Amino acid sequence: MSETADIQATNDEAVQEDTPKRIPQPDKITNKDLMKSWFGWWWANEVPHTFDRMLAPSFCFGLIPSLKKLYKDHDELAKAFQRHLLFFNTQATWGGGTLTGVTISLEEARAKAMANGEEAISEDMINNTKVGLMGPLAGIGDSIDSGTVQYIFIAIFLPFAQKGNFLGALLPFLCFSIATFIYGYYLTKMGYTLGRNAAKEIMTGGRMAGIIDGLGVMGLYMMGILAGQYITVKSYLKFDINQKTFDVQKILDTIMPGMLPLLTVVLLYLYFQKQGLKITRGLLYLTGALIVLSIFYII
Amino acid sequence: MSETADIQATNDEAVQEDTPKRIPQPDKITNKDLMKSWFGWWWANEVPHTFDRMLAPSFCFGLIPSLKKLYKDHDELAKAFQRHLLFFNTQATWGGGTLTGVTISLEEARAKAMANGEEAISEDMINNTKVGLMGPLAGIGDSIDSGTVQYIFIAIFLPFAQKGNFLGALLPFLCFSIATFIYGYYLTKMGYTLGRNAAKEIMTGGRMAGIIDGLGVMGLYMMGILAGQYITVKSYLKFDINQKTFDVQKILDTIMPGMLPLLTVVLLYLYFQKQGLKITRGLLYLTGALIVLSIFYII
Amino acid sequence: MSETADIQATNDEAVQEDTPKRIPQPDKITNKDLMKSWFGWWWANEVPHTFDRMLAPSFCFGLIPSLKKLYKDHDELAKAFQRHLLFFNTQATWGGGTLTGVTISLEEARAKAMANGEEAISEDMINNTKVGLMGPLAGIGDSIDSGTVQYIFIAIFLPFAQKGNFLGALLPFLCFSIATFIYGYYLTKMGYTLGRNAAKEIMTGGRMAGIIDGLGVMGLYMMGILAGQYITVKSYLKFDINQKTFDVQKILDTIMPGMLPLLTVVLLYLYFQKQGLKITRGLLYLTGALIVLSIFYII
Amino acid sequence: MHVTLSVWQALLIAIWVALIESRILGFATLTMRFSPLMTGMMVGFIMGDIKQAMIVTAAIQLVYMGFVAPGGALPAEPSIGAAIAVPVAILGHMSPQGAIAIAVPVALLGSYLYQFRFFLNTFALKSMDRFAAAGNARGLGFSIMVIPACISFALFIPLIFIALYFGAPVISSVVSNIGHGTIIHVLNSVGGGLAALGIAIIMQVIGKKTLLPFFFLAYFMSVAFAKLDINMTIYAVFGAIFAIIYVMLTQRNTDKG
Amino acid sequence: MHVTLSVWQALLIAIWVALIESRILGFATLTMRFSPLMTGMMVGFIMGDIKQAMIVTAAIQLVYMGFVAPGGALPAEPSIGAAIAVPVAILGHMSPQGAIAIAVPVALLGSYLYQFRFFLNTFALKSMDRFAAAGNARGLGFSIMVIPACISFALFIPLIFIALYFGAPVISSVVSNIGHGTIIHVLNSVGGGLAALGIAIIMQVIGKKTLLPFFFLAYFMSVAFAKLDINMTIYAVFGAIFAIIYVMLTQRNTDKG
Amino acid sequence: MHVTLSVWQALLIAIWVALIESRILGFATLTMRFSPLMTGMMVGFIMGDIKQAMIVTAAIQLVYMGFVAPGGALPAEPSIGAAIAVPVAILGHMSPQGAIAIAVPVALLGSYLYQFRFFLNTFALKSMDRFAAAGNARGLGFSIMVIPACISFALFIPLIFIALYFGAPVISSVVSNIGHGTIIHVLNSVGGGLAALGIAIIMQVIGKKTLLPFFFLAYFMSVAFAKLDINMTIYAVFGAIFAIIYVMLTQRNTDKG
Ligand SMILES: OC[C@H]1O[C@H](O)[C@@H](O)[C@@H](O)[C@@H]1O
Ligand SMILES: OC[C@H]1O[C@H](O)[C@@H](O)[C@@H](O)[C@@H]1O
Ligand SMILES: OC[C@H]1O[C@H](O)[C@@H](O)[C@@H](O)[C@@H]1O
Repeated sequence: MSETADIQATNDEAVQEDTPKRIPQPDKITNKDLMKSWFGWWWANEVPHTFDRMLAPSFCFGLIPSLKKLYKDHDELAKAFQRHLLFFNTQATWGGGTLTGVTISLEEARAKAMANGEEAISEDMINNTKVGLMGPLAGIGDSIDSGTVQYIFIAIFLPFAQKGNFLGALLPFLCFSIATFIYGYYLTKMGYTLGRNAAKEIMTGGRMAGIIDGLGVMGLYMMGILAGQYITVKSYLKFDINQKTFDVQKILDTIMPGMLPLLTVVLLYLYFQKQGLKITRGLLYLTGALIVLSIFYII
Repeated sequence: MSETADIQATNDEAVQEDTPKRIPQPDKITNKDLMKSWFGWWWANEVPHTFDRMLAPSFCFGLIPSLKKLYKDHDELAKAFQRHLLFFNTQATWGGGTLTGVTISLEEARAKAMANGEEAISEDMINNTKVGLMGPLAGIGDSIDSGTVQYIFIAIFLPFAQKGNFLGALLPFLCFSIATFIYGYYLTKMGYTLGRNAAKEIMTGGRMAGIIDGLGVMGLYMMGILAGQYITVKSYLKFDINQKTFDVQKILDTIMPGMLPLLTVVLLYLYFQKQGLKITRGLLYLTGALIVLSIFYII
Repeated sequence: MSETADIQATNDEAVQEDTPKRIPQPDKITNKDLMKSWFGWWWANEVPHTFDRMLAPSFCFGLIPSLKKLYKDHDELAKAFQRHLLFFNTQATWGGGTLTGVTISLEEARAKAMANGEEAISEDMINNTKVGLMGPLAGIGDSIDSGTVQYIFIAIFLPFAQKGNFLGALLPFLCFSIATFIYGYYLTKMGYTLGRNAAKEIMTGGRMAGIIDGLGVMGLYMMGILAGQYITVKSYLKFDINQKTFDVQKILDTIMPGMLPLLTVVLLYLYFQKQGLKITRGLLYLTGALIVLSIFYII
Repeated sequence: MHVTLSVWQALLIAIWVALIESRILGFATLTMRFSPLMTGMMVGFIMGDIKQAMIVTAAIQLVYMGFVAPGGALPAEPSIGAAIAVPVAILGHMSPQGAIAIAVPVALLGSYLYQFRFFLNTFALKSMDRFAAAGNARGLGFSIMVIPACISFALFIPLIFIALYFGAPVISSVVSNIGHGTIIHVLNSVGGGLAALGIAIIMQVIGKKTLLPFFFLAYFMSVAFAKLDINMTIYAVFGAIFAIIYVMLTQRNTDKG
Repeated sequence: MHVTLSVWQALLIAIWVALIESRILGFATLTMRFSPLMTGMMVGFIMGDIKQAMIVTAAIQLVYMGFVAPGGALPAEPSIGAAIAVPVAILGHMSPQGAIAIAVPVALLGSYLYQFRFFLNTFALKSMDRFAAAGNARGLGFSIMVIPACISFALFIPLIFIALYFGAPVISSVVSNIGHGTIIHVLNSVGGGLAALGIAIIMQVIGKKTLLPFFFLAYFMSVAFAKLDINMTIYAVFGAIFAIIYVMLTQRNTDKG
Repeated sequence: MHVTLSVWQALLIAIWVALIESRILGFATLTMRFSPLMTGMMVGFIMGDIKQAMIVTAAIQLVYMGFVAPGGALPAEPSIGAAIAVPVAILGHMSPQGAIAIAVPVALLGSYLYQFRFFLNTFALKSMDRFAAAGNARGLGFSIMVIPACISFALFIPLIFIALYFGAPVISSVVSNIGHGTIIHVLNSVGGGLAALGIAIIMQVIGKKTLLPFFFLAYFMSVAFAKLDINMTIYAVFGAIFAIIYVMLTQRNTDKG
């Protein structure tokens, strides 16, 4: 998890000392608050997308109403806003829904403990939980929502569109939007419940590691499947020696099918591994390389 | 294993105290006794099949000759009969053969210890071993005997039948009956030997857990394969919107092939999980649901 | 690892006591020495192939220049020669390259320690490391070099040959020879570095076991793949009953595809397991059995 | 189509079916019950046309290739199907396809009959318990074997006899009327779904919830690789390998723990 | 080919695209952006020929079946493609195939536009940080939603408007000239490779190097089983099963340890 | 068919074969031995018809695509097959198919010759042991390289020379006589089964019985997925992944233990 720690360190401009001070008692978090936060995140979702913070602002946007109820102390509220503006990226429902719920419950535990003068969950713990889960849940959520649910609805209603009926466009849109909104909300509530139960455990270590590991396995597994199915890099290089045409892609397929897409993703991964998660640069180098190679029909 | 414990509790009308009393020395168990017990189980096998005890009476029937040699004490013999009339179900050779052997060796150890006034294997231990192994071995045995061996013989000789030759019926029958009888007997003997060696281990815990786990993995795995290949539930629902036909089964296949059969078995499993292993009711509800759904061509 | 120990015991005619004596300081091993040893092994490789020592003499041949630099003491040099003439078999680059490197570094550690009067890596430890790694690396190397790299080059240039151009023969030969020579050398250097770092660990146990296990998994896995793809034993037995032809191979395929090749390799494995690794006899029995069975068209 | 059997023929076939369905001939009855072959052969003997009987039965067999009854539920009783369909086909000079059209619905009905036997057998339990408590081995054996056997005979012989002696023409006309109608569809659907019962029972009996992932693994392997037609033995080998590796990986811990 | 749109038509379409590409309608915009359908429908409404618009859009949709944007990188913007191609096709009475030939390169260009939005959004970050540090919830919300939305509108509305009002004829001629030339090839290759970006980002974000074998396992399963066309849900189930078994096997240790 | 080679031609080819089969040119001889190509090329040079030689050899190569010799057993010696078949084919103006018919049985016989070399090499072991015990590096090197090389030369040169100079016509007539008879069948069967030897040896040498499940896993994966034609590299990747996960899962314990 060292790289995520890096990200944090990079973005975290004002390092806060964590001696919990006494603050006013927080208000109770109700289902309505959860709905407000879920809707906030759902709405802002990819509006303020940038390469350096990704979706953190949207996540923070969703939390605003809940944080205001939890931190009556102005300083603590500001600190809470700030910590949720750090780098964050995940998928909207499985990732964002769940983590909205989890984060609110952890913040609630923190606020309560501070109000009672007890030992509170530290900012770091909240961050680590969020950051540890966001990746795996993104992997899972992208495969399910964008990769499966969306196209199932499209596939079902496509014949309408092919006959010129506008329902072929409207129905998949409505089904997808409504279904994801609803289960996203349930995931938020589930996250909140999970978080409440886990708050104690998280403080002591415990099973959380197992859950993060498991989700990590599944997240990486789904990334592997997506990589295998959606990255398409192949060589168009052909050359003639002695009237015989050499098709480089065929040769590569003899050696190992799927080599170039894998190479692409592994090289990028290693680049980020070495240089830190500098996405913009990664994007530029990748685009540059792809352009150069494809101009010469190497790929 | 809580559900099997339930079964036991339900059936176990007379709870016996387990302070082992002194009884006469048992006779030695010979190969002939094993053959008698194996044959008894083989013969009675599914004759007294009921939903609440399943094959327990047949298992008990097979044990009768051996138990009579082990428990010269009339009370102990009666108790032994009673404990082997409790719920029991397994496949005939891999399950029943093996467990006949194992059970006899455990009963022998119990009888000997009681005769010598030593600490004896308790009724519970005998039961738990039997009950822990019967399921996995059923899964394995059904796949091998009924699902594979039987149809291999039938497939081999079917061309005879197709030409009108009665050997096409007689030979697969003879081959299957003789082969299973013979290896069933060897499994009985193997079970007896295993049980002798395991008796001590079983009393102390030990590796038995690993064996049961391993057989459980394999048993459940084979159940998964059988479920995938033999449960056939599909939807015949079709509806027209705007002159376009929607084929529900096709849509389900887009979402996840094999969904309905899995759903069926998982729902039943959960029903038994919640309500206890009430097979008759499960059967009735399932049949009822299937009839209603199929009358309306939903399935 | 008992069987490899057997091999050792069989070949090890002069059992040496291992109390390390004081010997002169060894010369430093340079890259040039590694190249010499790699080349020696590469060159001698299968020249002195026999059934009882396999490629041990070639391995020893490669080590000669390095050992001479390490053991200025005549007795120790002789002992080193002798211990590397024991049974040894592995693939040339992945196995032999790597192990040449590893062995030199272990011998160096031994020689140094003896010169300084410290506790030295024992002959046994050197042997166990070599023997523990040679099998898995052979499995991996054969699949990669002989089974993949070689045929990739051949496949690429075959069209030349088909047009009557001699480059179709020369190019695959050159590519294969040069590529393997180069990466074999790098594997030697890598083995040497690994060995240096591992020398201490090997003496104390440590992670080495994990590496050997992992390579063992992969080696056996590749053997399974090779067995499935290259052993071809099938039954040609057909008999007619009642004008109906029984094709034994088809029946076997109903029972379990791939049965005969597996049987062949498992029987041989068990033979070696019971009788020790008597390769010549295994070869003779196998050939004999295959001849007899095939004369009668049973296979 | 004029279709009749003599009293003796009908009775003999009915007894044969009762022998099988009562399971009184031991585990050997498994394959007699799962497969129509032996029943078809007996019908051929009884009716004096073995050749035709076998040809028809072989066609029926193909429908039931691969049926299993894990945990007790067989979705159809092929032997009952054959007991009715083969005589009708022989007497009516029907094609094997026609025989199948009769055998399938009859076999489905037969499977409910077989399940009904389980209920009736319950009556024998009381006396078993009584004899066991009394330590009476002879009585126990009697109540385990004789009572259920008698129940089955009382159930199957009259029904099959009536179906054959009076019913054969009726059956063939009924069957051709319901054709591919709703009743057949319902029977088929119920048959196809009932296989789930036995599987759920065995899963329950195995009882280790933590091992359920292996059930799902297998289920989806069999779905995903359906096109490859992978042999059941090979799946069993995979199951065994997974079991061994699983135990290897968990036992180490326990050993060390 | 005489192709023109009225000012209002062009403007309405441009606003629609800006609504989607700014994502200001929430997560519901995901499917509007990944799929050309909704945009095609709107164009149909605006141009008064829903039927033809839908038929053309359905053909374009087939090209983009199964696109995903893990970690942010969608290799093409189908909705932008449709926004240009559908009007051109309707006005020019083009075949669906012709419309695809226009939509594909436009969608590729559109994806660079979308990425460009990420850069521009960076300008909003400063004020977010300021409002957050001040604990000003209202200001924070404003800077998160309003500023980026305005940026997107300023970016997309003029560009799409110009492209439609002035560019439609140009576009269709340009597109038919570059035909299957190098530019298209380059755009396609970049699109196909860019999918790697998002995946590498998520792998990085998951961050557990020890779990990478599962990435490779999945990758090579999807390559090796490509011919079997295994459904994504089934792969997800496999992933879940492997995760559960993995945790089971490692947790035991921890529990015992 | 009049088929003769000059003494020099026969001798040169015989020497070439001895160079390869003695392995005296190092590991580079592996591909010379497993593939007929280099030998075919040399024969072409020697006989002055490179083009025809290459065409014939390419056809022979196809028969031996993918041969491996784990643990020492190669089921045929393609280079020996080519050394005999290519000259015969050139002189007799035979079709490539005819050449294959000669090459296959000869290569099978050749593989016994190669195994015979292993026996003969045993004679060199005594002197190796002696020199090693004496710490005599030069003598040791001599006995490892020179003696076995001489043995191989003495074995292969005369035999191949005779076969080519006197035998070519005989061989082609013998081969056409035994045709597809029993001898060929036996040779083929032995060749196909011998591959098991090397594999069993390596399994034995790896020696970890607890890891055998991975052998069976691989074996049945390759059988079950045969129809998918999965590339060997991909299998190797699977093997590596399983190895890593296995070690991960067992090492944790050890670390904790
Ligand atoms: O599944 C175990 C066992 O269950 C029931 O008793 C019957 O269906 C048997 O045929 C089967 O073998
Ligand atoms: O991958 C997680 C997440 O990454 C980015 O934020 C966007 O591409 C989202 O659509 C995606 O869900
Ligand atoms: O299998 C390891 C090794 O065994 C023998 O020595 C030969 O067959 C080699 O070609 C092979 O690489």
